Amino acid sequence: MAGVRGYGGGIVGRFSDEPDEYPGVKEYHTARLNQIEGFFYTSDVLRKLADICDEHAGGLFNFHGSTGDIQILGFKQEEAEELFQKCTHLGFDLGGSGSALRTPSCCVGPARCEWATYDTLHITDNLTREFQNEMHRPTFNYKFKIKCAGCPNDCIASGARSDLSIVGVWKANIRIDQKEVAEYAKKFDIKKYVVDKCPTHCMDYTDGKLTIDDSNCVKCMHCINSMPKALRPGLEKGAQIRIGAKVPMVQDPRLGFILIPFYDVNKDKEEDYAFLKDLIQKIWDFWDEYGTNRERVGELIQRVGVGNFLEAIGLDPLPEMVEYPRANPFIKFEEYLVPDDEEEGKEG
Amino acid sequence: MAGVRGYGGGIVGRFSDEPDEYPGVKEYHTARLNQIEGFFYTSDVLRKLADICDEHAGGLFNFHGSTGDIQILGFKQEEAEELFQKCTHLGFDLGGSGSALRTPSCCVGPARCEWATYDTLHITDNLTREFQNEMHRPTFNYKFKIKCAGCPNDCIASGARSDLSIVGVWKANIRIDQKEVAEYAKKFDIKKYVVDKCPTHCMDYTDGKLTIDDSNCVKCMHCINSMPKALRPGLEKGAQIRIGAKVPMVQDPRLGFILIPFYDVNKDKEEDYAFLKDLIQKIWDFWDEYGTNRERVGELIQRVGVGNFLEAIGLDPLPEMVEYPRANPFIKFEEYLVPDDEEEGKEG
Amino acid sequence: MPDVDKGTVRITDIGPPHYEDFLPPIIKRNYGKWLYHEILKPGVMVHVSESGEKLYTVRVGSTRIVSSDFVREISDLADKYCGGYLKFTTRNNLEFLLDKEENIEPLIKEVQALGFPVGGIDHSLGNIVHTQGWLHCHTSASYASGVVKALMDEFYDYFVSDKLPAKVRMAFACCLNMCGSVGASDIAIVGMHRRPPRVMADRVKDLCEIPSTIAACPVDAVRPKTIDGKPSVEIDEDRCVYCGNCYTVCPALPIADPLNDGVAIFIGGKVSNARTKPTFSKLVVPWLPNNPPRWPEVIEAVRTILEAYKEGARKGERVAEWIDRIGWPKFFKITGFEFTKYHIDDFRIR
Amino acid sequence: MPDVDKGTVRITDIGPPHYEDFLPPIIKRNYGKWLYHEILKPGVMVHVSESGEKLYTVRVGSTRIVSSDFVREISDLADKYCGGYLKFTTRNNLEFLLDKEENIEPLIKEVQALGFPVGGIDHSLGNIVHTQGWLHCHTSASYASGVVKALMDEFYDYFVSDKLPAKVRMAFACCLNMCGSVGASDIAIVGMHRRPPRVMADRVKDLCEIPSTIAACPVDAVRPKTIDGKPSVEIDEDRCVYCGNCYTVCPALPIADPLNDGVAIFIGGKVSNARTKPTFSKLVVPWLPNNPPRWPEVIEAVRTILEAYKEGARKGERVAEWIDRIGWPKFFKITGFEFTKYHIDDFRIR
Ligand code: SRM
Ligand code: SRM
Ligand code: SRM
Ligand code: SRM
Ligand code: SF4
Ligand code: SF4
Ligand code: SF4
Ligand code: SF4
Ligand code: SF4
Ligand code: SF4
Ligand code: SF4
Ligand code: SF4
Repeated sequence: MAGVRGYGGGIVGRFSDEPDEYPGVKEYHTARLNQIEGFFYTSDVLRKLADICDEHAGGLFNFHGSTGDIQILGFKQEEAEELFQKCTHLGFDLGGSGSALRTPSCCVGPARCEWATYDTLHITDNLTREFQNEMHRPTFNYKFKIKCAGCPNDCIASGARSDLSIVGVWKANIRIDQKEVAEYAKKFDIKKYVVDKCPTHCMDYTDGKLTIDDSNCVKCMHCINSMPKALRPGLEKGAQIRIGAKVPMVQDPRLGFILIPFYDVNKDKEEDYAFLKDLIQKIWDFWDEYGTNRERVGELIQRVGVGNFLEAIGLDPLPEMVEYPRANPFIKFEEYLVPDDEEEGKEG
Repeated sequence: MAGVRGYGGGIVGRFSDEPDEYPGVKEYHTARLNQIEGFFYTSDVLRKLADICDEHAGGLFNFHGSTGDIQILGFKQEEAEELFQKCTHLGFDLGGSGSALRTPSCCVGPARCEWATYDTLHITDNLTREFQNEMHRPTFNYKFKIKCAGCPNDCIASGARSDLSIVGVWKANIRIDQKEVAEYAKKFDIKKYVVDKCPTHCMDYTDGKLTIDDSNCVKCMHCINSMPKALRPGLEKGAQIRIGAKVPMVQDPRLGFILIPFYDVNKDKEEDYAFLKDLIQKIWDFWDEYGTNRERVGELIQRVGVGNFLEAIGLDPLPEMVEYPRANPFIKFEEYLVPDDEEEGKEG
Repeated sequence: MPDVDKGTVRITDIGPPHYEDFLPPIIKRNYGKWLYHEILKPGVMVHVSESGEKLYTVRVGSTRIVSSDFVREISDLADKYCGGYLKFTTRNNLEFLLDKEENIEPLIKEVQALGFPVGGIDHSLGNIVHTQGWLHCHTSASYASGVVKALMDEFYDYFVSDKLPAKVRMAFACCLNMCGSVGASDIAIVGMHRRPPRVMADRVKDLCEIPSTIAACPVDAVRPKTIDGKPSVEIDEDRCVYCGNCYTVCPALPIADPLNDGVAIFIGGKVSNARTKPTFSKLVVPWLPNNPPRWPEVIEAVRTILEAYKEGARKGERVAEWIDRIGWPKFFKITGFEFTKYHIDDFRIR
Repeated sequence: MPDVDKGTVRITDIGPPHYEDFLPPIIKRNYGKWLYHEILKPGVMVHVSESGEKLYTVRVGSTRIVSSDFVREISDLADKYCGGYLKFTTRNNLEFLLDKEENIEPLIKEVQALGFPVGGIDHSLGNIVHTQGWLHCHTSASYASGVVKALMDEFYDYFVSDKLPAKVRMAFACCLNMCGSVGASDIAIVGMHRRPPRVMADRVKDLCEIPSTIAACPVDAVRPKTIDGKPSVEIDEDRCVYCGNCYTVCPALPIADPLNDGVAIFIGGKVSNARTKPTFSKLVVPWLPNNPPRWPEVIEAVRTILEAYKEGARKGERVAEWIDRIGWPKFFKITGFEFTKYHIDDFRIR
């Protein structure tokens, strides 16, 4: 087996089936190094990583792995410990692998994007530090992924591949600069390319004036994307939390569903994300108690029922959680009236 | 039990739980009389039905039952035979019930509608006569329903509640009368209420001229519905055949899928609907062979797989059959290469 | 009339009377030749043929469950105004077919004098399609005709006018079997049981085939059990979803329960292919009590829906399209209906 | 740099270096204060801050699997033009962040001289996100980097320009595990096995935990079987869907098969919430052979898709939106791809 002392993951072992014929790659392991949030580096630190990689591994990297880690490819188990310690001395730790929390990752967010409604780098860094143990010592039923996108464009593709996806969103009205709208109007047909494409048809452009019925806006970003100089996300910024996305194994691929339509992440930041951490812990506890081996949390929720899951983690059902309410009428009512007192009762 | 000699259905029996307390309704059966196609009647025949109903039943009717039958309510088994024979002498036979073909029904079609692309009354009448035995002597796994709508408006709601749904459709271009378009333009905003609502955005209305890119038209009827004087369905008329719709029991409600995107029903009419009857027979044979008790044909197809079903009834898979192609990658390949000859082989 | 010996032979398998014999002459002449139609006023339309002939239709709301006297009354009107011809619609309305425009108003007066409304065309509330209910069905969780009558009395105005944003198709089914096209209606009201069937243990063996009773249950809640030495079944309360399927197969498992039966409301279904694809109705109110004779709770809920729709939908938007645009969260916000775990579909893995 | 004793102690659980230490000064000053951005030319954009400061980004296509020499080369460029700072993107591109507009062109020249393309912004073909493939993974049915290199050579032009109707996100995963965000890409290429794993009967007991191997199979095709007196498993060929899940759990069930491994193409996925909801990619080509080193069949299929899209989509329409508008039947008609039973989803009851 490949790995380092005290860690249950972070290194993926690979042994050749024909070690005698190919002694050079009889072992060819990969280390996952937790990337720097936002994928920001300095030349200095990169060169030092290159040196470590040359010295202890095959001189090959992935910048980055699909989860987000830096990967160092092609070392032998005997090099593992030194490679690891050199990395830690440079400030890098291992990322996740196996049935553990996987290395969280995020979009560039407020560092270089005007649309981020919260600090994606800060939250990702904070959660990563908080859950070092869950990342390095696999005790889950299966993997668990967290990704943070600053706005509904979801530039980290969190919605399709993270058990917990945090996506920035806002509440107040989209900020409109009519002068800049007029500038864009010179460049393209605003009615055709912006207004007519609004999914809820809540925009209007008449007599050179753009108006938005924000009460019907679903915060899709399209209009803002199209005219970044003229439109800006509304204030009252927060995030949406989705749960349960994953790719095919074992059940089939699925997108997540909205667990919290508006999470006041900027307020929670001031409290060291206490609310979020508590929520994550409750989800893990539930998964730990009811999940089976190799069952992602989304599959578990489907198996036991969304209602039961919500009850367990203490959230109320909301229409935002479903694409649409049920169409099939097989409702498992739990309340009923009892003949004697004609009072509403709960099933035993 | 309630019923008439030689028939396995057409009468739904109802016995009171408390016959002694309510002797008048200790039996209260219902006869389903096959309606006249299009629900056309004369006062003469209606009065005679009223007389039979008064004489042998409770003087109550349903015009009509949800499947389409006339229902005569509230008779005793001892009246059944005479009631039945009086009806047949008037020209009426019983409809379907139980695990049988149910009384087919249709929209008013060419009798009073300008949009019917085929003769809904003729085909429904023809199939009903052809399958008298399948209707009157239940031998199926469960019920089987056929409904015929003259165009995609589906005024008989076939798409949501018939195992086999036939819906008129056309191939050639929608016929446009620009003069009448101009008349409608005086009454409402054609761009807003017609063009912008076309689901495939294949219409254009510029400088008072309406154009349609028929190659992208999905024959939804919206534009025609909105301007019946100006637009007419294209020529080359036919129908779409859908299979598998049903309401909840036992699996859950489902809409059907398109089995035949364009069925040349008007040609088939000249051949006494030989193609359609053959298709129906093949579907029944398959259902008979593989279906279980109380399994609707749509549930069976889902259980055994659409591909296998199509193979059995001799149809090719077509993209029209699915809302979208599969997203999950668990493909059950049947072809593979064999090492020796490197030839494409079929699984044994 | 079909050509069979009406004297002595027992007649079977003749199928329905042939429709051609029941078409009014104007229809026979113009069959398949209609060019266009126009809606003249609520409940009245005209179809114009290639030949130039005009056919006037007056649509009359019917109760569907009708007496033989009603049948005779409408027959008299058909004789008087339509040469003895008349038809019904797929939603159980009655239609008088006139070839003379001047007959429209006198006919309408007589119809109204009989107490029946003229309307139901275009942007109106259509006739409520419904099922047997307590009248004739053993599975029913509610009284079809009763609820429908209460609703139609209340929303009469939407039937006789066309002031809704688009067609609204309302339907009622008295149990989960959902007889009728209720599953895909703009507004669907469905009878709901809330308790498992009671096992009449001593009668199961005589009245039922136990294996098929067990097989009938969609959630495997029915299990074989010997009770007092007799083969019978038991029902797992924790699993049962009160669908009544086992009862359909086995009459010794009655499910009706006056206290706990009621109705649910599903909305946003649609059958036509116009603009958007057909779709089933979705749950908005999981349960309301049976409160005869006027079902005030049901009427209130439907009013809430209709008013929100009338207020919020744009011209031409069916209920489904309206909600599609504004989103379900907004719908629940506007209407104030409570969103519960019952609204989330867990029944089947999907 | 994190504040730990770097001398003697064994360091663990420190987490990543703190990002603040790696942000260029201009970003630190304007963190969270960006006002808008403009795309200046393919691969180059500017972000303008509330403070008026301007940050120029030059996006460079990277191969993701890179050598330490590459790392040193880009570090040199970062030193020369960007004060030693640089970043990667979520799709494995490299970005140079400049505070001086006049550095853009010289930098681009040097980047191109190294053999790397500048582009991938706006209506372009983004960098192909991919996975390990034959390089490092045992489950792989294809060679990630090889196919991606062949594709990017071929469609280079779409990366360095922005002449597609909208962003096209292409991704490659070498097996059904679908590492990466391949499942929701505009164009997804996925390695496919077509034969069940081989059972190395004598090694199962030693290498695998039999119950979890059996449990791993999504279609219950793995069954316990004693072979030559040793506990082992057998695989039901008629059920197996070649997913490799059992192999992941049990290395004695190798699934790779040079003759029958290949790739499938899925399209029309989307992650962003702009205009339409996120959605998974759908199958268009069930299987194409591995044909190294240039995978001509795959390239042809992707070309067909890209050209049909370029031709048919309206400005601003992602692949998913384009097909949504024209319909899948039309898509298959235009492209000539065969529609087979494999395109119909029967795997799960839904
Ligand atoms: C290295 C990496 C691919 C890459 O080249 O980028 C990778 C490689 C492997 N993945 Fe993955 N996965 C990688 C990101 C992903 C992602 C993307 C993501 O995390 O955003 C996914 C899809 C998202 C998800 O989790 O749903 C992903 C979904 C899987 C799955 C399917 C899980 C499922 O629930 O369906 C498996 C199968 C398994 O866990 O047994 C898997 C299993 C594996 C294994 C461990 C297969 C195995 O049994 O050995 C691969 C090891 C390859 C190797 O030799 O290094 N990998 N894997 C990615 C991790 C690098 C990193 O840490 O940055
Ligand atoms: C009379 C009628 C309701 C009405 O008042 O209009 C009716 C009445 C019954 N239906 Fe129905 N169904 C009637 C049309 C329908 C329809 C609508 C249609 O045919 O277009 C449906 C939905 C379409 C479909 O079949 O999917 C329908 C779906 C059911 C089901 C559920 C079937 C399923 O696969 O989910 C059952 C349950 C069963 O078969 O056991 C059912 C069972 C029943 C039974 C036989 C229940 C029973 O076990 O006794 C009802 C007998 C009532 C009685 O006492 O007369 N009835 N039933 C309709 C037939 C009249 C006619 O012949 O014109
Ligand atoms: C008479 C009838 C056919 C029959 O054979 O009985 C009929 C007749 C007409 N339908 Fe219909 N439809 C009839 C049931 C239906 C149904 C089925 C149902 O309600 O169960 C539907 C599907 C409803 C649904 O989608 O849920 C139906 C969806 C339409 C539509 C599509 C409306 C839409 O935009 O979604 C049109 C077109 C329109 O009205 O613009 C239409 C149009 C028409 C026209 C204008 C066709 C014509 O040119 O003659 C007829 C009068 C319109 C009206 O009623 O407003 N008819 N029509 C049925 C009258 C039922 C009733 O008494 O209320
Ligand atoms: C740098 C990066 C974030 C990061 O932290 O690394 C980024 C950066 C930007 N994205 Fe993104 N996106 C990045 C990955 C993504 C992804 C994720 C992915 O591709 O895996 C998505 C989701 C793609 C999808 O839906 O499948 C994504 C969907 C968008 C969209 C929505 C596009 C749409 O109409 O669907 C926009 C808005 C736009 O371009 O109009 C956007 C807009 C932007 C803007 C304009 C934001 C800004 O103001 O700075 C940035 C430059 C645009 C560009 O590349 O054309 N970004 N963007 C990622 C660059 C990846 C790359 O190298 O190609
Ligand atoms: S997800 Fe939003 S905030 Fe983050 S980089 Fe993309 S556009 Fe900017
Ligand atoms: S963000 Fe999307 S939904 Fe909101 S107004 Fe803009 S385009 Fe419309
Ligand atoms: S389905 Fe079409 S043809 Fe039949 S009545 Fe309705 S609109 Fe006319
Ligand atoms: S029938 Fe429907 S799809 Fe075709 S042009 Fe008219 S509105 Fe568009
Ligand atoms: S819906 Fe249920 S209760 Fe009503 S008639 Fe149909 S089977 Fe009977
Ligand atoms: S009522 Fe339905 S769910 Fe309950 S036991 Fe009977 S069949 Fe099963
Ligand atoms: S997609 Fe499959 S083969 Fe490729 S890296 Fe992931 S697990 Fe390995
Ligand atoms: S490859 Fe997948 S489907 Fe086949 S036996 Fe293994 S786990 Fe089952």
